[in-house]
Amino acid sequence: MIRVQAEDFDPGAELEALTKGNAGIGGVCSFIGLVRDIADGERIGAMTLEHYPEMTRRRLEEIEAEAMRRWPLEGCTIIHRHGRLEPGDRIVFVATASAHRRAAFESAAFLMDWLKTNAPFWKLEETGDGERWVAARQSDDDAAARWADKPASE
Amino acid sequence: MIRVQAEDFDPGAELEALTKGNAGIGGVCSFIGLVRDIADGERIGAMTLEHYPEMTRRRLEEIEAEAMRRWPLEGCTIIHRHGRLEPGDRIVFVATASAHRRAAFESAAFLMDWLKTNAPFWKLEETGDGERWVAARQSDDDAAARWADKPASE
Amino acid sequence: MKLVYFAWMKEKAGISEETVNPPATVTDLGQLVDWLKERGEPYTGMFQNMAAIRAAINYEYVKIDAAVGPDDEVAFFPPVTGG
Amino acid sequence: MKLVYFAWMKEKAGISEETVNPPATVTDLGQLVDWLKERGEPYTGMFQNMAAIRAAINYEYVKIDAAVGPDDEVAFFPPVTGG
Repeated sequence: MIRVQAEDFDPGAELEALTKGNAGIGGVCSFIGLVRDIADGERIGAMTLEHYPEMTRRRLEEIEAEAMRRWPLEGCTIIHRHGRLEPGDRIVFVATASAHRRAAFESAAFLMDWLKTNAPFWKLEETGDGERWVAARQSDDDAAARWADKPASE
Repeated sequence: MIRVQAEDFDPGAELEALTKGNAGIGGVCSFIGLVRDIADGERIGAMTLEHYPEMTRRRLEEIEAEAMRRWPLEGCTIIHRHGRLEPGDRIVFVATASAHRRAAFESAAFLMDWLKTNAPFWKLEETGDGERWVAARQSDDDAAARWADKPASE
Repeated sequence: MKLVYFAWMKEKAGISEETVNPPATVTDLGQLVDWLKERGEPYTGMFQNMAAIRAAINYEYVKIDAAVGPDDEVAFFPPVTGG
Repeated sequence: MKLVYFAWMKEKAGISEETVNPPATVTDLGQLVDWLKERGEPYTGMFQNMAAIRAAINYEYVKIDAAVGPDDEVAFFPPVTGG
Protein backbone atom coordinates (compact mmCIF):
# COMPACT_ATOMS: atom_id res chain seq x y z
CA MET A 1 0.00 0.00 0.00
CA ILE A 2 1.42 3.33 -1.11
CA ARG A 3 0.37 6.86 -0.23
CA VAL A 4 1.97 10.21 -0.99
CA GLN A 5 0.21 12.96 0.88
CA ALA A 6 0.54 16.36 2.55
CA GLU A 7 -1.44 15.27 5.63
CA ASP A 8 0.03 13.53 8.67
CA PHE A 9 -0.60 9.81 9.22
CA ASP A 10 -1.27 7.62 12.27
CA PRO A 11 1.44 4.96 12.70
CA GLY A 12 -0.65 2.88 15.09
CA ALA A 13 -3.61 2.78 12.72
CA GLU A 14 -1.34 1.91 9.79
CA LEU A 15 0.26 -0.95 11.73
CA GLU A 16 -3.17 -2.23 12.72
CA ALA A 17 -4.43 -2.07 9.11
CA LEU A 18 -1.34 -3.94 7.88
CA THR A 19 -1.74 -6.90 10.22
CA LYS A 20 -5.47 -7.13 10.93
CA GLY A 21 -7.04 -10.47 10.05
CA ASN A 22 -3.80 -12.15 8.95
CA ALA A 23 -2.56 -14.58 11.61
CA GLY A 24 0.17 -15.77 9.25
CA ILE A 25 2.15 -12.66 10.20
CA GLY A 26 4.81 -13.29 12.84
CA GLY A 27 6.46 -9.90 12.79
CA VAL A 28 6.07 -6.34 11.59
CA CYS A 29 9.00 -3.98 11.24
CA SER A 30 8.30 -0.30 10.81
CA PHE A 31 10.30 2.87 10.43
CA ILE A 32 9.15 6.44 10.93
CA GLY A 33 11.30 9.31 9.65
CA LEU A 34 10.97 12.62 11.48
CA VAL A 35 12.10 16.18 10.85
CA ARG A 36 15.07 16.97 13.10
CA ASP A 37 15.63 20.40 14.58
CA ILE A 38 19.33 20.30 13.71
CA ALA A 39 20.91 19.34 10.38
CA ASP A 40 24.61 19.65 9.56
CA GLY A 41 25.08 21.70 12.70
CA GLU A 42 22.43 24.30 11.90
CA ARG A 43 19.06 24.82 13.54
CA ILE A 44 16.19 24.00 11.21
CA GLY A 45 12.99 26.02 11.47
CA ALA A 46 11.07 24.01 8.90
CA MET A 47 11.50 21.89 5.80
CA THR A 48 9.56 21.80 2.55
CA LEU A 49 9.44 18.58 0.55
CA GLU A 50 8.93 18.96 -3.16
CA HIS A 51 8.35 15.91 -5.35
CA TYR A 52 7.51 14.74 -8.87
CA PRO A 53 4.07 13.19 -8.37
CA GLU A 54 3.71 11.06 -11.52
CA MET A 55 7.23 9.69 -11.09
CA THR A 56 6.93 9.22 -7.33
CA ARG A 57 3.88 7.01 -7.72
CA ARG A 58 5.47 4.86 -10.42
CA ARG A 59 8.78 4.46 -8.61
CA LEU A 60 7.13 3.64 -5.24
CA GLU A 61 4.93 1.00 -6.88
CA GLU A 62 8.03 -0.48 -8.47
CA ILE A 63 10.01 -0.65 -5.23
CA GLU A 64 7.07 -2.09 -3.31
CA ALA A 65 6.83 -4.87 -5.90
CA GLU A 66 10.59 -5.41 -5.68
CA ALA A 67 10.44 -5.78 -1.87
CA MET A 68 7.57 -8.27 -2.21
CA ARG A 69 9.62 -10.21 -4.77
CA ARG A 70 12.80 -10.32 -2.67
CA TRP A 71 11.24 -11.22 0.67
CA PRO A 72 8.24 -13.38 1.64
CA LEU A 73 6.09 -10.47 2.79
CA GLU A 74 2.47 -10.63 3.86
CA GLY A 75 2.09 -6.90 3.40
CA CYS A 76 3.91 -3.62 2.93
CA THR A 77 3.00 0.01 3.64
CA ILE A 78 4.84 3.07 2.34
CA ILE A 79 3.66 6.59 3.17
CA HIS A 80 5.64 9.69 2.20
CA ARG A 81 4.56 13.22 2.95
CA HIS A 82 5.26 16.33 0.91
CA GLY A 83 4.84 20.03 1.62
CA ARG A 84 6.00 22.09 4.60
CA LEU A 85 6.94 20.22 7.79
CA GLU A 86 8.33 21.36 11.12
CA PRO A 87 10.79 19.70 13.54
CA GLY A 88 9.19 16.67 15.16
CA ASP A 89 6.78 16.16 12.24
CA ARG A 90 6.58 12.74 10.60
CA ILE A 91 7.97 12.61 7.04
CA VAL A 92 7.88 8.97 6.02
CA PHE A 93 6.57 5.62 7.20
CA VAL A 94 7.43 2.15 5.99
CA ALA A 95 6.18 -1.09 7.49
CA THR A 96 6.65 -4.66 6.33
CA ALA A 97 4.90 -7.76 7.64
CA SER A 98 6.19 -11.30 7.31
CA ALA A 99 6.06 -14.71 8.93
CA HIS A 100 9.72 -14.17 9.84
CA ARG A 101 11.33 -11.26 11.66
CA ARG A 102 14.49 -11.19 9.56
CA ALA A 103 12.51 -10.69 6.36
CA ALA A 104 10.54 -7.86 7.99
CA PHE A 105 13.68 -6.07 9.25
CA GLU A 106 15.63 -6.46 6.02
CA SER A 107 12.82 -5.38 3.71
CA ALA A 108 11.99 -2.30 5.80
CA ALA A 109 15.66 -1.25 5.78
CA PHE A 110 15.78 -1.92 2.03
CA LEU A 111 12.75 0.31 1.43
CA MET A 112 14.18 3.17 3.51
CA ASP A 113 17.59 2.96 1.81
CA TRP A 114 15.82 2.98 -1.53
CA LEU A 115 13.59 5.95 -0.65
CA LYS A 116 16.62 8.00 0.40
CA THR A 117 18.35 7.53 -2.95
CA ASN A 118 15.61 6.93 -5.51
CA ALA A 119 12.31 8.52 -4.50
CA PRO A 120 12.07 11.82 -6.42
CA PHE A 121 11.80 14.13 -3.42
CA TRP A 122 13.85 17.23 -2.66
CA LYS A 123 14.12 18.94 0.70
CA LEU A 124 14.37 22.69 1.21
CA GLU A 125 15.48 23.60 4.73
CA GLU A 126 14.75 26.90 6.43
CA THR A 127 17.68 27.93 8.62
CA GLY A 128 18.59 31.15 10.40
CA ASP A 129 20.70 32.04 7.34
CA GLY A 130 17.88 31.48 4.86
CA GLU A 131 16.84 28.54 2.73
CA ARG A 132 19.03 25.74 1.42
CA TRP A 133 18.40 22.63 -0.65
CA VAL A 134 19.53 19.49 1.14
CA ALA A 135 22.38 17.78 -0.71
CA ALA A 136 22.33 14.04 -1.35
CA ARG A 137 24.65 12.06 0.93
CA GLN A 138 27.32 9.61 -0.16
CA SER A 139 26.43 7.49 2.90
CA ASP A 140 22.88 7.12 1.55
CA ASP A 141 24.20 6.01 -1.84
CA ASP A 142 26.44 3.49 -0.09
CA ALA A 143 23.54 2.20 2.00
CA ALA A 144 21.39 1.72 -1.11
CA ALA A 145 24.24 0.07 -3.01
CA ARG A 146 24.55 -2.73 -0.44
CA TRP A 147 21.25 -4.18 -1.70
CA ALA A 148 22.37 -4.37 -5.33
CA ASP A 149 24.13 -7.72 -5.10
CA LYS A 150 22.84 -9.00 -1.77
CA PRO A 151 20.36 -11.86 -1.92
CA ALA A 152 17.47 -11.84 0.54
CA SER A 153 18.21 -13.94 3.61
CA GLU A 154 14.84 -15.69 3.65
CA MET B 1 11.69 1.83 29.02
CA ILE B 2 10.93 -1.79 29.88
CA ARG B 3 7.63 -3.45 30.65
CA VAL B 4 6.72 -7.11 31.14
CA GLN B 5 2.98 -7.55 31.33
CA ALA B 6 0.04 -9.84 30.65
CA GLU B 7 -2.04 -7.03 29.09
CA ASP B 8 -1.90 -5.98 25.45
CA PHE B 9 -0.15 -2.73 24.48
CA ASP B 10 -0.83 0.04 21.95
CA PRO B 11 2.04 0.34 19.43
CA GLY B 12 0.90 3.77 18.22
CA ALA B 13 0.80 5.16 21.76
CA GLU B 14 4.21 3.64 22.55
CA LEU B 15 5.75 5.17 19.43
CA GLU B 16 4.24 8.53 20.30
CA ALA B 17 5.55 8.35 23.88
CA LEU B 18 9.04 7.45 22.65
CA THR B 19 9.39 10.42 20.32
CA LYS B 20 7.23 13.13 21.84
CA GLY B 21 9.04 16.38 22.61
CA ASN B 22 12.42 15.26 21.23
CA ALA B 23 13.09 16.88 17.84
CA GLY B 24 16.60 15.44 17.84
CA ILE B 25 15.11 12.13 16.72
CA GLY B 26 15.38 11.51 12.98
CA GLY B 27 14.08 7.98 12.90
CA VAL B 28 12.27 5.35 14.94
CA CYS B 29 12.47 1.67 14.10
CA SER B 30 10.00 -0.67 15.73
CA PHE B 31 9.21 -4.36 15.65
CA ILE B 32 6.05 -6.10 16.77
CA GLY B 33 6.05 -9.87 17.24
CA LEU B 34 2.70 -11.62 16.80
CA VAL B 35 1.36 -15.11 17.51
CA ARG B 36 1.10 -17.04 14.22
CA ASP B 37 -1.66 -19.55 13.57
CA ILE B 38 0.79 -22.07 12.12
CA ALA B 39 4.12 -23.19 13.60
CA ASP B 40 6.30 -25.97 12.23
CA GLY B 41 3.43 -27.01 9.96
CA GLU B 42 0.88 -27.40 12.75
CA ARG B 43 -2.13 -25.24 13.48
CA ILE B 44 -1.75 -23.35 16.76
CA GLY B 45 -4.83 -22.72 18.89
CA ALA B 46 -3.08 -20.64 21.52
CA MET B 47 0.27 -20.11 23.19
CA THR B 48 1.19 -19.58 26.84
CA LEU B 49 4.32 -17.64 27.69
CA GLU B 50 5.93 -18.47 30.99
CA HIS B 51 8.83 -16.42 32.30
CA TYR B 52 11.16 -15.87 35.25
CA PRO B 53 10.10 -12.41 36.44
CA GLU B 54 13.07 -11.39 38.60
CA MET B 55 15.51 -12.55 35.94
CA THR B 56 13.53 -11.10 33.04
CA ARG B 57 13.59 -7.64 34.55
CA ARG B 58 17.32 -7.73 35.24
CA ARG B 59 18.24 -9.12 31.83
CA LEU B 60 16.01 -6.66 29.94
CA GLU B 61 17.50 -3.71 31.83
CA GLU B 62 20.95 -5.02 30.97
CA ILE B 63 20.24 -5.38 27.25
CA GLU B 64 18.55 -1.99 27.05
CA ALA B 65 21.69 -0.43 28.57
CA GLU B 66 23.84 -2.40 26.12
CA ALA B 67 21.84 -1.11 23.12
CA MET B 68 22.15 2.47 24.43
CA ARG B 69 25.90 1.91 24.82
CA ARG B 70 26.40 0.48 21.32
CA TRP B 71 24.28 2.95 19.36
CA PRO B 72 23.58 6.69 19.77
CA LEU B 73 19.95 6.23 20.82
CA GLU B 74 17.59 8.94 22.01
CA GLY B 75 15.26 6.33 23.48
CA CYS B 76 14.36 2.67 23.61
CA THR B 77 11.16 0.77 24.45
CA ILE B 78 10.88 -2.96 25.17
CA ILE B 79 7.54 -4.56 26.03
CA HIS B 80 7.14 -8.33 26.40
CA ARG B 81 3.90 -10.03 27.28
CA HIS B 82 3.41 -13.26 29.25
CA GLY B 83 0.42 -15.51 29.82
CA ARG B 84 -2.00 -17.01 27.32
CA LEU B 85 -2.13 -15.49 23.82
CA GLU B 86 -4.05 -16.41 20.68
CA PRO B 87 -3.09 -16.19 17.00
CA GLY B 88 -2.89 -12.56 15.89
CA ASP B 89 -2.15 -11.35 19.44
CA ARG B 90 0.86 -9.13 20.02
CA ILE B 91 3.71 -10.78 22.00
CA VAL B 92 6.56 -8.32 21.96
CA PHE B 93 7.38 -4.75 20.98
CA VAL B 94 10.72 -3.07 20.61
CA ALA B 95 11.32 0.46 19.36
CA THR B 96 14.50 2.49 19.13
CA ALA B 97 14.84 6.18 18.35
CA SER B 98 17.96 7.84 17.02
CA ALA B 99 19.14 10.81 14.99
CA HIS B 100 20.17 8.28 12.33
CA ARG B 101 18.08 5.57 10.67
CA ARG B 102 20.87 3.00 10.52
CA ALA B 103 21.35 3.13 14.30
CA ALA B 104 17.60 2.73 14.82
CA PHE B 105 17.34 -0.28 12.48
CA GLU B 106 20.42 -2.03 13.81
CA SER B 107 19.62 -1.57 17.48
CA ALA B 108 16.02 -2.78 17.06
CA ALA B 109 17.25 -5.90 15.24
CA PHE B 110 19.87 -6.41 17.95
CA LEU B 111 17.23 -6.23 20.70
CA MET B 112 14.95 -8.73 18.95
CA ASP B 113 17.80 -11.16 18.28
CA TRP B 114 18.78 -10.86 21.92
CA LEU B 115 15.23 -11.36 23.22
CA LYS B 116 14.88 -14.56 21.16
CA THR B 117 17.96 -16.13 22.68
CA ASN B 118 18.40 -14.56 26.12
CA ALA B 119 15.13 -13.37 27.59
CA PRO B 120 13.98 -16.06 30.05
CA PHE B 121 10.65 -16.86 28.40
CA TRP B 122 9.29 -20.24 27.37
CA LYS B 123 6.40 -20.87 24.99
CA LEU B 124 3.85 -23.64 25.36
CA GLU B 125 1.83 -24.16 22.17
CA GLU B 126 -1.63 -25.70 22.05
CA THR B 127 -2.03 -27.79 18.90
CA GLY B 128 -4.65 -30.31 17.77
CA ASP B 129 -2.39 -33.04 19.19
CA GLY B 130 -2.07 -31.41 22.61
CA GLU B 131 0.50 -29.13 24.16
CA ARG B 132 4.18 -28.80 23.27
CA TRP B 133 7.02 -26.62 24.51
CA VAL B 134 8.58 -24.63 21.70
CA ALA B 135 12.20 -25.65 21.11
CA ALA B 136 14.93 -23.04 20.72
CA ARG B 137 16.08 -22.55 17.13
CA GLN B 138 19.64 -22.73 15.87
CA SER B 139 18.80 -19.88 13.48
CA ASP B 140 18.00 -17.66 16.47
CA ASP B 141 21.32 -18.53 18.11
CA ASP B 142 23.08 -17.70 14.84
CA ALA B 143 21.22 -14.40 14.56
CA ALA B 144 22.21 -13.41 18.09
CA ALA B 145 25.82 -14.51 17.56
CA ARG B 146 26.30 -12.06 14.69
CA TRP B 147 26.25 -9.17 17.22
CA ALA B 148 29.03 -10.63 19.38
CA ASP B 149 31.94 -9.28 17.38
CA LYS B 150 30.21 -6.71 15.19
CA PRO B 151 30.83 -3.06 16.02
CA ALA B 152 27.92 -0.64 15.74
CA SER B 153 27.93 1.16 12.41
CA GLU B 154 27.32 4.60 13.90
CA MET C 1 8.74 17.89 -25.86
CA LYS C 2 7.85 18.69 -22.26
CA LEU C 3 10.62 19.72 -19.86
CA VAL C 4 10.12 19.75 -16.07
CA TYR C 5 12.48 21.04 -13.40
CA PHE C 6 12.74 20.49 -9.66
CA ALA C 7 14.49 21.97 -6.62
CA TRP C 8 17.24 24.50 -7.42
CA MET C 9 16.94 23.79 -11.15
CA LYS C 10 13.35 24.98 -11.00
CA GLU C 11 14.47 28.09 -9.12
CA LYS C 12 17.19 28.85 -11.67
CA ALA C 13 14.77 28.19 -14.55
CA GLY C 14 12.17 30.45 -12.97
CA ILE C 15 9.51 28.00 -14.18
CA SER C 16 8.56 24.44 -13.25
CA GLU C 17 7.83 23.23 -16.77
CA GLU C 18 7.87 24.29 -20.41
CA THR C 19 7.32 22.84 -23.87
CA VAL C 20 10.21 23.05 -26.32
CA ASN C 21 10.65 22.03 -29.96
CA PRO C 22 14.28 21.13 -30.61
CA PRO C 23 15.36 20.32 -34.19
CA ALA C 24 15.27 16.71 -35.43
CA THR C 25 19.05 16.49 -34.97
CA VAL C 26 18.51 16.44 -31.19
CA THR C 27 18.08 12.72 -30.50
CA ASP C 28 19.65 12.21 -27.09
CA LEU C 29 19.77 14.02 -23.73
CA GLY C 30 23.29 15.34 -24.21
CA GLN C 31 22.28 16.95 -27.50
CA LEU C 32 19.17 18.37 -25.84
CA VAL C 33 21.24 20.00 -23.09
CA ASP C 34 23.69 21.41 -25.65
CA TRP C 35 20.81 22.85 -27.67
CA LEU C 36 19.28 24.43 -24.56
CA LYS C 37 22.62 25.99 -23.52
CA GLU C 38 23.00 27.55 -26.97
CA ARG C 39 19.89 29.54 -26.14
CA GLY C 40 21.74 31.31 -23.29
CA GLU C 41 20.38 32.03 -19.80
CA PRO C 42 18.86 30.56 -17.75
CA TYR C 43 20.01 27.34 -19.43
CA THR C 44 23.75 28.05 -19.38
CA GLY C 45 23.56 28.50 -15.61
CA MET C 46 21.24 25.55 -15.03
CA PHE C 47 23.37 23.09 -16.97
CA GLN C 48 26.80 24.40 -15.99
CA ASN C 49 27.71 21.38 -13.87
CA MET C 50 26.20 18.24 -15.33
CA ALA C 51 27.70 16.11 -12.52
CA ALA C 52 25.22 17.78 -10.14
CA ILE C 53 22.20 16.99 -12.34
CA ARG C 54 20.05 13.89 -12.72
CA ALA C 55 17.43 13.24 -15.38
CA ALA C 56 14.35 11.18 -16.04
CA ILE C 57 12.50 10.51 -19.29
CA ASN C 58 8.85 9.55 -18.91
CA TYR C 59 9.33 9.05 -15.14
CA GLU C 60 12.29 6.65 -15.47
CA TYR C 61 15.82 7.60 -14.40
CA VAL C 62 18.12 7.80 -17.43
CA LYS C 63 21.75 8.52 -18.25
CA ILE C 64 22.91 11.49 -20.30
CA ASP C 65 23.16 9.43 -23.52
CA ALA C 66 19.51 8.30 -23.35
CA ALA C 67 17.45 8.71 -26.53
CA VAL C 68 14.80 11.42 -26.44
CA GLY C 69 11.94 12.29 -28.82
CA PRO C 70 9.25 14.94 -29.35
CA ASP C 71 6.57 13.14 -27.29
CA ASP C 72 8.74 12.60 -24.21
CA GLU C 73 8.51 14.26 -20.81
CA VAL C 74 12.06 15.08 -19.74
CA ALA C 75 12.80 15.98 -16.10
CA PHE C 76 15.99 17.61 -14.81
CA PHE C 77 16.76 17.81 -11.10
CA PRO C 78 19.54 17.53 -8.49
CA PRO C 79 20.18 14.16 -6.77
CA VAL C 80 17.07 13.19 -4.80
CA THR C 81 16.83 13.42 -1.01
CA GLY C 82 13.71 11.48 -0.03
CA GLY C 83 12.98 9.39 3.03
CA MET D 1 19.42 -23.01 48.64
CA LYS D 2 16.40 -22.18 46.54
CA LEU D 3 15.81 -24.13 43.32
CA VAL D 4 13.37 -22.93 40.64
CA TYR D 5 12.24 -24.74 37.51
CA PHE D 6 10.62 -23.59 34.27
CA ALA D 7 8.81 -25.06 31.25
CA TRP D 8 9.09 -28.85 30.93
CA MET D 9 11.48 -29.05 33.85
CA LYS D 10 8.80 -27.58 36.08
CA GLU D 11 6.30 -30.10 34.72
CA LYS D 12 8.68 -33.00 35.36
CA ALA D 13 9.49 -31.66 38.83
CA GLY D 14 5.81 -31.27 39.64
CA ILE D 15 6.69 -28.07 41.50
CA SER D 16 7.97 -24.65 40.43
CA GLU D 17 10.36 -24.15 43.33
CA GLU D 18 11.78 -25.80 46.42
CA THR D 19 14.40 -25.24 49.10
CA VAL D 20 17.15 -27.82 49.43
CA ASN D 21 20.10 -28.23 51.82
CA PRO D 22 22.91 -30.05 50.03
CA PRO D 23 26.02 -31.03 52.02
CA ALA D 24 28.99 -28.65 52.17
CA THR D 25 30.81 -30.81 49.60
CA VAL D 26 28.42 -29.51 46.93
CA THR D 27 30.21 -26.35 45.73
CA ASP D 28 29.37 -26.17 42.01
CA LEU D 29 26.37 -26.76 39.77
CA GLY D 30 27.60 -30.11 38.48
CA GLN D 31 27.91 -31.41 42.02
CA LEU D 32 24.46 -30.05 42.84
CA VAL D 33 22.92 -31.90 39.87
CA ASP D 34 24.74 -35.13 40.83
CA TRP D 35 23.50 -34.81 44.40
CA LEU D 36 19.90 -34.22 43.21
CA LYS D 37 20.04 -37.24 40.87
CA GLU D 38 21.20 -39.46 43.74
CA ARG D 39 17.85 -38.73 45.37
CA GLY D 40 16.05 -40.52 42.47
CA GLU D 41 12.92 -39.31 40.67
CA PRO D 42 11.91 -36.79 39.57
CA TYR D 43 15.53 -35.58 39.48
CA THR D 44 16.96 -38.48 37.49
CA GLY D 45 14.42 -37.78 34.72
CA MET D 46 14.78 -34.01 34.90
CA PHE D 47 18.57 -34.05 34.62
CA GLN D 48 18.94 -36.97 32.22
CA ASN D 49 20.14 -34.85 29.30
CA MET D 50 22.20 -31.93 30.55
CA ALA D 51 22.74 -30.67 26.97
CA ALA D 52 19.04 -29.74 26.91
CA ILE D 53 19.24 -27.74 30.15
CA ARG D 54 20.34 -24.22 30.94
CA ALA D 55 20.92 -22.70 34.37
CA ALA D 56 21.03 -19.38 36.14
CA ILE D 57 22.35 -18.47 39.57
CA ASN D 58 20.89 -15.34 41.13
CA TYR D 59 19.31 -14.39 37.77
CA GLU D 60 22.54 -14.61 35.76
CA TYR D 61 23.14 -17.31 33.14
CA VAL D 62 25.92 -19.64 34.25
CA LYS D 63 27.79 -22.70 33.01
CA ILE D 64 27.64 -26.10 34.67
CA ASP D 65 30.93 -25.54 36.56
CA ALA D 66 29.70 -22.34 38.24
CA ALA D 67 30.19 -22.10 41.99
CA VAL D 68 27.04 -22.32 44.10
CA GLY D 69 26.37 -21.71 47.79
CA PRO D 70 23.60 -22.05 50.39
CA ASP D 71 22.18 -18.53 49.86
CA ASP D 72 21.89 -18.78 46.08
CA GLU D 73 18.76 -19.01 43.94
CA VAL D 74 19.45 -21.62 41.27
CA ALA D 75 17.19 -21.91 38.22
CA PHE D 76 17.05 -24.82 35.78
CA PHE D 77 15.20 -24.56 32.47
CA PRO D 78 15.34 -25.52 28.78
CA PRO D 79 16.85 -23.05 26.26
CA VAL D 80 14.75 -19.89 26.24
CA THR D 81 12.31 -19.00 23.45
CA GLY D 82 11.38 -15.37 24.02
CA GLY D 83 10.60 -12.65 21.53
